[in-house]
Amino acid sequence: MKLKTLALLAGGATVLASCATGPGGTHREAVRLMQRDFKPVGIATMDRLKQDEVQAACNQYSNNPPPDVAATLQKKQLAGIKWPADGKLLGNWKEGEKIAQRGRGMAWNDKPGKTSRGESNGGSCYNCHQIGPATTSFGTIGTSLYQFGKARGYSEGVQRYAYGKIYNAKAYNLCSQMPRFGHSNSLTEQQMKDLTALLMDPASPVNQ
Amino acid sequence: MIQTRRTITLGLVAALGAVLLNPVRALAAWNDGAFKARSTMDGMKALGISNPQDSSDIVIRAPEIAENGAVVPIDVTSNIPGTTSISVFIEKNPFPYTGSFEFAAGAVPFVHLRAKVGESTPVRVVVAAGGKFYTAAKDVKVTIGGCGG
Amino acid sequence: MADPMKIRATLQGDVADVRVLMAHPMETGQRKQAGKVVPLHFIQTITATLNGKQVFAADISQAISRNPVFAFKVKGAKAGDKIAITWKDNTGDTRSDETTVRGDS
Amino acid sequence: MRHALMVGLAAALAAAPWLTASAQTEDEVNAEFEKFRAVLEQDNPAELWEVKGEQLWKTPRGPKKASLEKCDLGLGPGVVKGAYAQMPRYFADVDRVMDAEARIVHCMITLQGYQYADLAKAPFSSATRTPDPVSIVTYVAAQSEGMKFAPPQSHPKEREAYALGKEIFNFRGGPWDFACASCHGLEGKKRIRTQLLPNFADPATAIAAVQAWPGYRMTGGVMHSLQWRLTDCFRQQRLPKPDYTSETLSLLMTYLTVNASGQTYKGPGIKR
Repeated sequence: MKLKTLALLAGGATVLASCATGPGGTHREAVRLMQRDFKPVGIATMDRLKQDEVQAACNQYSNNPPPDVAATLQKKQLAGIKWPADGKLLGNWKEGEKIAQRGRGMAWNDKPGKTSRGESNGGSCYNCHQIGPATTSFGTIGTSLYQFGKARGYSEGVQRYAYGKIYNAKAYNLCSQMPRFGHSNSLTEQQMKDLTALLMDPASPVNQ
Repeated sequence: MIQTRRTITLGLVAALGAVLLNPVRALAAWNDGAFKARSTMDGMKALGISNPQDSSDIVIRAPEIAENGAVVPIDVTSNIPGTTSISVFIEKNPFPYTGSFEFAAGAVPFVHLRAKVGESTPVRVVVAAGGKFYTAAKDVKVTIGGCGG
Repeated sequence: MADPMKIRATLQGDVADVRVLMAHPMETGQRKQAGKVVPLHFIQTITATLNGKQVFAADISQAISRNPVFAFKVKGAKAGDKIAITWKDNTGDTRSDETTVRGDS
Repeated sequence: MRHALMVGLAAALAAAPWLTASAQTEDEVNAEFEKFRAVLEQDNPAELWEVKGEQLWKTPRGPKKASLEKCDLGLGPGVVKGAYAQMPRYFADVDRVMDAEARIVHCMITLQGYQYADLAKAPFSSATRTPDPVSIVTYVAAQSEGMKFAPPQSHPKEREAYALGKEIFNFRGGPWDFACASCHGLEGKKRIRTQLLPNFADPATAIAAVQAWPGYRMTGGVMHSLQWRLTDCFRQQRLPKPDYTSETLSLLMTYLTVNASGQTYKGPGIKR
């Protein structure tokens, strides 16, 4: 019982430990220790432990930033999206399906833009989303994308939203759990077009 | 499926059947031919198993859906009097014949084992008892899910 | 040298429930390590005796899981009886261990 | 094979409105997993490493030819019973919080004369090799089976460790902006693919972070400890790699174990 109380006290906030430093101080100390204790492996270099302003804000506000902070940062993220120069947003949904299924890339043994097996990076989409009807082993962290285009219509505006969200989810929802695949150079422009087609091509199984 | 096997293997009874029926260590030599067989049928043939009768007195306990194909727990109990051996075939594995378990007088015809199962498959069991063969099967589905990392 | 087995034999009435864990890689000959195929390496035969008399034997393939686990039951056993188990693999390596049957707990 | 999960249920799913069908069958599948998990736990190959670990603990080894029987896991030199359930904890001799494996490695260095660099070179199990500290921590953990997790929070450094561990748990970084909490701090029964994601920040489900570790992993048939599991989390987060037995890992373990305080430890387990 006593332990439980202590755990609750400690868990309630960083109160006990950080009275000297304040919550921000605890965060800074944790980051300092991580930077001391971690070593780079291959493409996973130490700069990955340096938070950008989005990551820092989401940590600072426990993923629930005040609206004005969110709006300002989202605007900057949106402005950083590189739209395809040819103006075309839809690639090949069949390729998109493969990218959505694959979950590898960007980790210790992977290469820039390639997995350790030599494939192009995956989008890990099914890890978190329901997408095509044939795959029943989908995750539920993200919303269901089944019938994405059919439900929203196939307009260019929706295409832009889909492509933009894949490129930089934080431009639309600052502390989304979804990676910024274009912003982080995890996926190529063609791969993001293929994924957009998976969601937006009327012929894609997603929209049947 | 077993029906077709029955007709094919029928002729081999006399030649090979006797080998299996000695009570203990009947499989005096590890049966290379049976273990290298690519199908359940060929494995049975090499072991001299023929004409197995379907039997509800063989109880197979195995997961309907296995969490990890690397370790699939299988329990086999034979309620057939005079059982001397239990043989296990994982039909869709590259080499279906997985093993034979022999019981001397006193041993209860039961075995628990854990096997690698490559894909969803019937697990077929053949029991030798009183000079005859009996069989039962249970389907096991194999899943390997998880994150991409 | 092969690592020891862990054997448990517990009486339930006059039946000894024998459970054994074996430390063995059970290599299928399919697995690759650092680009090279790891050769077949698996237990082929197992025998078990009760007070020196053989009661159980098995011939197995490489499809048995790594670090094999088996259980079987011996009727007519008494507390204090000796259960001995021996395995032999395809490289000729072998290991024997024994345990004493324990009464109902 | 990877996404063959529940493929056998495809027929059922096609026949029914598939969201509801999926929810039902998912529960059934999990019930089946649970049932056979219990079968597998009954005879867990982890016991082979308990035996080996006990031998390693008691045998004089290393350049100093000493056993680990003078190693202080927090309850006094040589006391193993119950020690694992009460770690991580603060150790004055090193002035930091240490988890069980970090402490064992510390003892191997100070008492037996091993070098950290040698122990840290390949600290995790492969198909053909289980490092000694992994066997030893399996033995030590088994001596807390059936006890309640009770990592102390009385020393200021232990409370600080909890607070720092919480920050590490929530730290978002790397190219994909992931934190431990991205998967394991979510409310509601979320999944990755079909894997349920227990919320380690919630005391009701936090036990899942530390239960069944050290664990025999069916994939590959190897024995792994929490040091390995947490290190692998950072790999999946696409972050760099934490040093073996580093303070960062002990801090994170403090956060996870304190959240599980009061829950019963079932001993070394079996993992998918």
